[in-house]
Amino acid sequence: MPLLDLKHIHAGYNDVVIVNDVSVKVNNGDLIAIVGPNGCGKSTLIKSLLGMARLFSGKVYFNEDDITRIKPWQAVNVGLGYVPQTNNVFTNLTVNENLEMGAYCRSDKQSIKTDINDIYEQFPELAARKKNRAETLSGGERQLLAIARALMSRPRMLLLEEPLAFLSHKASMVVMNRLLEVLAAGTSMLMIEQNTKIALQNSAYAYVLNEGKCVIEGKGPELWENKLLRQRFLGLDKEEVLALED
Amino acid sequence: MTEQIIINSLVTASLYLLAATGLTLTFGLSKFPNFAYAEFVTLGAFLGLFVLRNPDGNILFALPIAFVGVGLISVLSYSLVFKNLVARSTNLIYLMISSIALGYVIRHGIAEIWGWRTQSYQQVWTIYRFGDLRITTLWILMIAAALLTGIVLHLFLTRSRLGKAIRAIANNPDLASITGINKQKIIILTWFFGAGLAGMAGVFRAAATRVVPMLGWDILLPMFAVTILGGIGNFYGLILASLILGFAENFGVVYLLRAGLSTEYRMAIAFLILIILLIFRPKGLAGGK
Amino acid sequence: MAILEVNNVVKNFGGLKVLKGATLSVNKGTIVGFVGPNGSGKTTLLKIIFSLLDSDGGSIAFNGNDITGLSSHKIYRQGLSFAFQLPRLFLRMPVLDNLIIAARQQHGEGLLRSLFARRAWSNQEEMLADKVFQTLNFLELTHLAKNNTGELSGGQRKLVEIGRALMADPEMMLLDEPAAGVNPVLGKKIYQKLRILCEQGMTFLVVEHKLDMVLDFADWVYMIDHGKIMLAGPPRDVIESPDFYTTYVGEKNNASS
Amino acid sequence: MDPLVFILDALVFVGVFMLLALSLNLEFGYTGLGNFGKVAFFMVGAYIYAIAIQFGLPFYLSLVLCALVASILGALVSLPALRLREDYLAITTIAFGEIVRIIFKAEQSIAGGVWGISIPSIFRDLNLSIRMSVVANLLLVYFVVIVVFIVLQLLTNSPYGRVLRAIREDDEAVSVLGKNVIYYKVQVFMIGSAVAGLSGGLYAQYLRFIEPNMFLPLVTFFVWIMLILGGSGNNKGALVGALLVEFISRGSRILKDYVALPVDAHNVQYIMFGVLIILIIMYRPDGLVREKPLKADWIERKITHGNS
Repeated sequence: MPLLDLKHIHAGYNDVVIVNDVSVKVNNGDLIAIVGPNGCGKSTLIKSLLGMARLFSGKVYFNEDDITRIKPWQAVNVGLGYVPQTNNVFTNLTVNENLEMGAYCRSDKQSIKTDINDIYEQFPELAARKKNRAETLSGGERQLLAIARALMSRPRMLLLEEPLAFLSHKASMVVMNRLLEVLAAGTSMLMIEQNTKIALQNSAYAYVLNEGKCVIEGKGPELWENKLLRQRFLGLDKEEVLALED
Repeated sequence: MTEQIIINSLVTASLYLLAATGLTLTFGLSKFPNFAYAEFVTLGAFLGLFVLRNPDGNILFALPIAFVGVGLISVLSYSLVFKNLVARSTNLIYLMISSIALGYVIRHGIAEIWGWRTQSYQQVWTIYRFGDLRITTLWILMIAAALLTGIVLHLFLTRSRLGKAIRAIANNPDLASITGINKQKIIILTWFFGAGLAGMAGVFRAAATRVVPMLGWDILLPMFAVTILGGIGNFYGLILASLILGFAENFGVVYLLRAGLSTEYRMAIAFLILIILLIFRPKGLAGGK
Repeated sequence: MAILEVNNVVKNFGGLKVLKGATLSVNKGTIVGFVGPNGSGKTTLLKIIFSLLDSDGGSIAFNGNDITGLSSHKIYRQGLSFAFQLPRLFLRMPVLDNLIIAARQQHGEGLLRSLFARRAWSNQEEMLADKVFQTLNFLELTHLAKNNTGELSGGQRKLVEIGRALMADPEMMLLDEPAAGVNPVLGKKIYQKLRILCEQGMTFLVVEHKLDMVLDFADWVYMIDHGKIMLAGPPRDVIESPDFYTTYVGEKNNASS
Repeated sequence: MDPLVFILDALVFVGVFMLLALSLNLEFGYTGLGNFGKVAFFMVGAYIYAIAIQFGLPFYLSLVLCALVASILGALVSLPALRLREDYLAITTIAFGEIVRIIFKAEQSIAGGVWGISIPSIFRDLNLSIRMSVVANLLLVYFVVIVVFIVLQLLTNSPYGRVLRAIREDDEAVSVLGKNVIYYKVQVFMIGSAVAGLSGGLYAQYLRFIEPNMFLPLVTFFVWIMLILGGSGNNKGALVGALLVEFISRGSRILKDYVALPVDAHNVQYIMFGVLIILIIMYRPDGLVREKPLKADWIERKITHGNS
């Protein structure tokens, strides 16, 4: 059984359907990527399963429980940690307080402390900035903090929304390596990302969305080599691609 | 003489701090200015009167009773009126009008129970003299209450889980939601404690002056001035702003007298600072978020 | 001849450098496509050109006049118009009013003339109403003319937003993804209309991520990444460039860090 | 009291408040500007009238002066205030109203300070009976109401009014369409303040005595109740609201005089208004008379033509 199972999702905002019949499976311990151009519906897909966008139809199963149409604040309790793309840290709280907020739904004070210390070992960049307000962090550090904050709820799975956007090459490498360490430690991940190369090369399986539909799926690295991807991804007509390849 | 003005300024600052703490915190959380805070202060004053009329009445009983009573009225008003309006994303101006309307309901409710005539706590405060300087027990009590509030709230906001959650919601409500914070519970808590402090401010104000149904309204503008001056939702800014306004008003009055102007203009000082600030630093002293 | 010249524009949001010195120019009577990955600064630059955001450096000239920091309404009067990506319509007003309000130099919009020159402006309004119906016919929205825009679906609202920009008869238009959220056939029709207007001398700077549209309709393309213009040229040259593909799918190179 | 005079007197007050409600409707109902200091312009009108009459100015010129001074004041307040967020605008205007009152209260030399100021009636030389004097005032007030109503109807049902409504919906989008939003807002504030000033002048002329405590923030609140109850965004709604609120409030005062109530009718009245306004905002925010789309016959003709 997959850990997360999205079945035939139709989602959007108000009365506009943006995601059209998309199904995604995430197996325990895997990193699954969803890629696609601007406006293809990848963010809407993630938001719809967290109750932040409108889910018209489809089913969401997590750990075999039906969690279709949960409310945003219930997600942490079922074991989903969400890292939004922007505004993903509490800027007026210190780094340490941000981590504490991440553990808001937990009551085991002692183990929260241990977990925070573990996070600092794992993310030395954050340890150095413990007492600083999050607004003083750089883009890469903020992203790390957002991920660390989500980890503080001890999620079984992380939902990552373009974790590498706005980051320099160096910073995206740091963030991605950290993510891989977290993955290796047993947290599954569903990641949507523009940085297709990094996303595909590191994912067990990937889905390519275009205009709200899944146009191609497969093993990440294989997909990266696939010539069809290029055509699908850029949304070009076949002739155009052929012309380009001449 | 200057020492006396400094003491007076601290007393004024303490009053504003107590009265406006809830205003700034709920403004930060619920994103609208609650004009009924004027009446929360008034209600506190009258609950104090109720206690102090009793032969055994003592201001130390009056304070907690005003705190709890006003806090409960505030929570009630939130659950009956503002919760629904906020949920329906009512336009900001209508929210403000509703809070003004609520203010009238409370003010005239108070007048119906206790009457419009001017009343007084009829308490005698011991006066300590240090040379020319005079300090009353009431003033000491006020400054102590403000200090205590400052310290307790500082510890609460920085050390406790709920306090941090309040700051988190004010900073980024959506993110707070996905970290599993139950917003309603925390908003209600803030409405309770904030209004409770305003109720205590009412007791102090009444003890220092007199008890009338317009008592709260008379300090509403300075309350808004310190709220905006300190930056909405910013408790530390509020402390600083209360001090600034306390000093500006008390020293200002001296200059007003010297210039031969009416002391009625005391309130205009708060207003003037507010206007200048809004024009030059619309986000408050703490500024640019 | 360049009608719009953007020179070395810089923009920071907090510590984030969104634009790091963007420079581009648009020739009169052309459609210029503006492409780049999410968050690369396309919309930000468009908004800065139209003074909806202040820049932190650089200059912008329109028709040879410096318009850096000029208020939006003054820029509009110089003959530049702007359409938002997410429609910003007046939802409690009918579609008709949403369009007619966008016309330039209306007599009835002045305080005194609205009262004392009724004949003049009601005649003008009749002419403008004609134009509104032409636009609505083109957008296939005529039947909704009297409905409040609040009752319209997302796609229909997008069309009204485009129609509003067309009502202005500007010399040049800044469009932020004009075909996003409408069906592909209509999207293509919108571009065909732009092409016709272009041949009549109008100029367009269009943020677009549908590359087929760019290939079919643009005369020139700028690609922006990490706040800098990385590529410029005719659409085919740009899209065929190996740098284009790597950047567009987000494969980053060290040069951009 | 003569019952006829009582009703006529109430109608004069209704007229005065109709002007205030119309002026707030232009600012808030059409343009979305929350002016919480309406009473300040009303008060300035009243005092300017009193002072002008004392200087021997004819009453019509005094009224014009009321409007003029109030509108200049409106411009001065709006220039800094309109750049603010709407909650700040509300607080600033409310504070402005209080300050104006403090000035009139503190400065005895301007107009009697707390003691107030008396104003001679303009109908003094006609030797009218009480009844006829009220009728004369009634005619004067409603003449002004009708003129103002017509002007505002024309204004709000023109392209000018369309821009105002658009500003209410989204002022940034309006500036993108080439309109100078600040310019419009200042104009609206000036017109609204002029009407409020006019209303104050008429009020002073009718009462023949004014003092600072007549201009509590309560007056502003009453105007808001009238507008929200009647229906903001519709000039007729403003008129209906003024009529209803004034008569409810008169009614409760009669009740107080003629019926022995266990409670103070004055308090009950305000509690009732407070609850009423909250209920309206909760359940019928459009008010009694709903907003209508721009009246535009020239476009109507096009539509029938266009569909045929």
